[in-house]
Amino acid sequence: MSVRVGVVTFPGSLDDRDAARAVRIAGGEAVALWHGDDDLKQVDAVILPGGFSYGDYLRCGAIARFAPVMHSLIERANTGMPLLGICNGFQILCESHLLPGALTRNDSLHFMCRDQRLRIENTSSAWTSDFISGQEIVIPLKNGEGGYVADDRTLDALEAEGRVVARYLDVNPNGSRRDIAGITNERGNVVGLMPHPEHAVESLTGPTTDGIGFFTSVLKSFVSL
Amino acid sequence: MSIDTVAVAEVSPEHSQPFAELGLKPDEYQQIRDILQRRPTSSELAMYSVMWSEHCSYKSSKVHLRQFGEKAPKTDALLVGIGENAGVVDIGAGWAVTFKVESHNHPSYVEPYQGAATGIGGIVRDIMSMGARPLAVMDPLRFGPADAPDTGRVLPGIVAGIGGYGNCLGLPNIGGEIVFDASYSGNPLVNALCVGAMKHEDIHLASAKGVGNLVVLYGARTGGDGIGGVSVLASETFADGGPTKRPSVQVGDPFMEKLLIEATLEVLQAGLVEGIQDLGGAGISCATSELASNGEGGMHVWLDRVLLRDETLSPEEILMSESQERMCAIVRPERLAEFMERCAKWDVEAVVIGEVNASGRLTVDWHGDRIVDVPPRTVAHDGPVYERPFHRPTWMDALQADTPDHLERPTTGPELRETLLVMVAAPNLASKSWVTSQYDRYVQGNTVLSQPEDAGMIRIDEATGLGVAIATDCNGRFTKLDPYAGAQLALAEAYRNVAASGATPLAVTNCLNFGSPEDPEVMWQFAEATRGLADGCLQLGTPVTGGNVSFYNQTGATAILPTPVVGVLGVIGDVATRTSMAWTDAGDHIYLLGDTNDEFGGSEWANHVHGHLGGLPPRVDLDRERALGEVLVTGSQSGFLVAAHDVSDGGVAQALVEMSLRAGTGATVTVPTTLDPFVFMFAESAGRAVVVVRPLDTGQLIDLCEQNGVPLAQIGVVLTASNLDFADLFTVSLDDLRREHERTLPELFG
Amino acid sequence: MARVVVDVMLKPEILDPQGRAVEGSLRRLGLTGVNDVRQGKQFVIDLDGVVEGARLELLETLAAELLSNPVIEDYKLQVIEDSV
Amino acid sequence: MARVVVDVMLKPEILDPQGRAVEGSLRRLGLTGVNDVRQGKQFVIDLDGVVEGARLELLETLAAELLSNPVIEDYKLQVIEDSV
Ligand SMILES: Nc1ncnc2c1ncn2[C@@H]1O[C@H](COP(=O)(O)OP(=O)(O)O)[C@@H](O)[C@H]1O
Ligand SMILES: [Mg+2]
Repeated sequence: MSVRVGVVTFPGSLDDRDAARAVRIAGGEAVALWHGDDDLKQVDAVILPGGFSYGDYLRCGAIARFAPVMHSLIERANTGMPLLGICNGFQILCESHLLPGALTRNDSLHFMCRDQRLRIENTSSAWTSDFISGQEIVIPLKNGEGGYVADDRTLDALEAEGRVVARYLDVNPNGSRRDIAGITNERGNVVGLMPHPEHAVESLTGPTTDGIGFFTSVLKSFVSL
Repeated sequence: MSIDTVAVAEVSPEHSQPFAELGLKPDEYQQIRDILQRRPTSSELAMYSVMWSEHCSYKSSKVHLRQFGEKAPKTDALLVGIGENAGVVDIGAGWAVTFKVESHNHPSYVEPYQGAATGIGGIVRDIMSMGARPLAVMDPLRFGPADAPDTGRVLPGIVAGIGGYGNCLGLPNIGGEIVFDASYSGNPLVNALCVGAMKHEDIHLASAKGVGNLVVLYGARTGGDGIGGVSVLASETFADGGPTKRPSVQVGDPFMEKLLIEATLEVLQAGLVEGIQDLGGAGISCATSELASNGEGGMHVWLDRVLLRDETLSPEEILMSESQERMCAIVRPERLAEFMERCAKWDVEAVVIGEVNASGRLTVDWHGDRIVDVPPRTVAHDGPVYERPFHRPTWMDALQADTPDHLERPTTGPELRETLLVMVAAPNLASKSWVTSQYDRYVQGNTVLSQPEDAGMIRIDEATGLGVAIATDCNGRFTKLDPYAGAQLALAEAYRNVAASGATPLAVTNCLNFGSPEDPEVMWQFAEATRGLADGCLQLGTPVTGGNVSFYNQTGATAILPTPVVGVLGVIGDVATRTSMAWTDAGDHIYLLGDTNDEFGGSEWANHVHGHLGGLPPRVDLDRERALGEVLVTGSQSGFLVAAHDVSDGGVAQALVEMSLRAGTGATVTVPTTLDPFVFMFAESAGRAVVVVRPLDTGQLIDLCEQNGVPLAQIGVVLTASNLDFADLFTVSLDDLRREHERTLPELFG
Repeated sequence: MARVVVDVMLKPEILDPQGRAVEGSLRRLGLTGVNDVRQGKQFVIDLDGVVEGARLELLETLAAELLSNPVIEDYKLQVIEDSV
Repeated sequence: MARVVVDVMLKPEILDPQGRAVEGSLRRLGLTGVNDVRQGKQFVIDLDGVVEGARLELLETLAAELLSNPVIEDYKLQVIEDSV
């Protein structure tokens, strides 16, 4: 039986169909979840996709945090269900306090779309186990508010506990503290990532196919159980 | 507050009306009185004035635009032609594609961010109104001099607006243009293109059919946006003081538009919609009169049911409001509940504002009073038509006689190297990635090619790989030197760009940006360009499916360069076969297809190095373009073209620089013995492309070119090294080229 | 030492999608009786010396033309001398 | 009728690229003695009735958790009763 990965659609979600496609390409079953419905349809893992939920009008992810689906998600995440937030999804995870810190306006003050080199630094999270530690990958990055900030104590703790999942290489595109591109919670099941692995799963449409590892990681974690 | 009703109008024929303030000529006002057999009410006057404006009625351009239909090449591919919100083209396998380009020039000058943002919003709704899912956008832009202070104000705002709106909608930006020229100072051009796709059975039209069907207005609430002019009327109906202040600028809400897209696609998919129309210029006036005029009967509207953002709006203002993010649907009564449910699911407000009837009239009531009673065709379609006088400008002879032949040319290797470095940094040739990196090109996961490739390409059908490619082009300097040839050169370039990507050119859209039609010399440019484009489309077998005209682009008495932006759409059976402009393997052979002549009239070299514009543009030969296209497409499908790039602005040198920077590896280049090195590098002769093949495949390329009568010459070999070697002349490193090519825009706009 | 606070707000007749979004969430989270929400910007500028004469005039101009977009926004400038 | 104004500002220790960009332009346009510029948000909420008791408490919570992000921002809430 294939692993069921839910992809939540909020009003204003944009990369939801892309995330579902990535799940399928990786060999999983993508299940559409609706923001207004707290039923998680027996999924094994969930992705909060990129986009501009609620127009990102107040603060990115601030309004989405209060959606009915988030109640069930927070509950399940706290009991270990794998949850990946990409871009806007990362912002929602921070706003929901599932992950520490916050994402702020890019220091360039511009929206930035580029093919970004990253180093995978944590290969024990539910979403990165299929990478080799230190592996360098290139996947698209596209955001206007992707600067990761947290106080120094939090940053130190993240680094000490190996919870920085990926770091920017070459250029820091948005002013993220300590070049952080993605982080995980203590348990390793919740991951937030600013760049977009779901746009690097087919050689035809992505700069590489390096992004597929995030999706195969979570699928394999169930097979190996 | 008194309301001007039909009953009042009937008994007060002498009441004087501010038609001139609303832009109507005395004879046009008289024409309205003749149609109605009485004076119009102020609401009717509002409707006619806006629907008969140049922008909505095409009254100055209509007689010329007819050629696009009359000269249209016969093709079965055209499912919906000119006249609808957007044309629809059959691309096979049951799929249809709709695309269109529109201008939002003036609003973008006044308020760059919002003007450009709402330009994207408007064209996206046009595409939706055909029943299609919008798939991608493009943005052909024109600005004043790159270093002018006003360009520094306007450009960043426009780019941020296009990105801000398009990114938030989830539409990848797959291409566009950025051109600087002094003629656009104070009058930038913001053209926006959208492409969408649907299955054949999902094509919808803007027509109100079926007596008893309901007219539903949904989306954003109606506010006082964009009704500056009509406030004249509103103030008439207020006892004193006039209405409260009306915004002069429309503000876009891309989030609402995103919801509108999803809600619209759902109601269309569920079969809940009989006819559909977007609300753009002229708002409810336009939507209701066009729907009714295209339908078979009449329509009645209860205007007081319209949901308002501002309760002080008068009926005239509601009729004319250009509030964004609204759509109008014709729905059968028994499907209304379901329609409303789907809208509610997406938090989109909807309200029934009218009903289709058999009266043959468009009637509008305001709290029980009849304020409009008109034959809808007279508003929407039978507006005035002008045969504006035009004549060839007296200055054309002198302009064409002032050829670039006397301009000083570089001759030695070091001089040519220096010129190359200057040219790749020219604002018109420099890397545009400062702009394009502000646009999301990945969203939807179907973008196969985007900037800096020749054409944008998207996959439509994941199962088969069916896709389309689009390019837009126009060299306004060429069009100034010869509008007929210039329009054909624009067409040829877009056609060539699409072919270079491996797609077969199929159809054309256009946005004709010109100065004032009341100036006979501008009108001549327009007439010539239109004729050139129509003739060209016939010759290339690519019909015009739609487009847009933007007049009055001028500052004072000086018109912009005539700028007929041409968009060509091509189809590709499997996007996996597309050709990129990046070469890959060292040792591969580089060929130049087509003939190079000493042609510098209107060239970027004459413009950038000498500030010169004169002479004749490059000769255009559309049969040769077609033959070149055949080679590019067949070579791509046969799989032996490793890379291809069209040659246009900046000539062969620019093309080679772009290819090597894209690939990250250099080449050694040999100037054909028949050519002067300078002419070889910088001439802008049409009908050319640079292609790359593996050494083993050169025979195939030569055969294919022979079959099609396309001349070719080997001009180089791909290297592993990172420099571009012009044999016996000079060598330049890719690092130097990249630095010069990429620094211009960031230095100007930060 | 002085502090200048400039509040910038969309003109009342201009659509404020952000304000509307906030209004919606305030309602959903149980706030009753909300009539209108508008979202604006606030600039807090800390300056040496006193703010008067030509300097104040310059600040007014900057508030009107740089900090706010006169086409769609209004601004309000307040000087708090001896702040900090 | 009451008006509630909520000012939201990045915490002083958080880098404020917008404020910095504004500071740069103010300087370039001739303003002297600028020490610091910060850019924040302002929400103006018009409400029916009076704002007190549980309603005020709810507003405080919303300001602290919805209108601002406590991780990076501070807020200030002001009630102006009888504002019109
Ligand atoms: N305003 C824009 N928006 C999106 N893409 C753009 C824009 N301007 C230029 N581009 C892209 O940059 C690339 C180079 O532009 P240009 O040199 O004008 O191409 P071409 O020579 O083919 O006309 C093309 O892929 C073009 O689509
Ligand atoms: Mg090109």
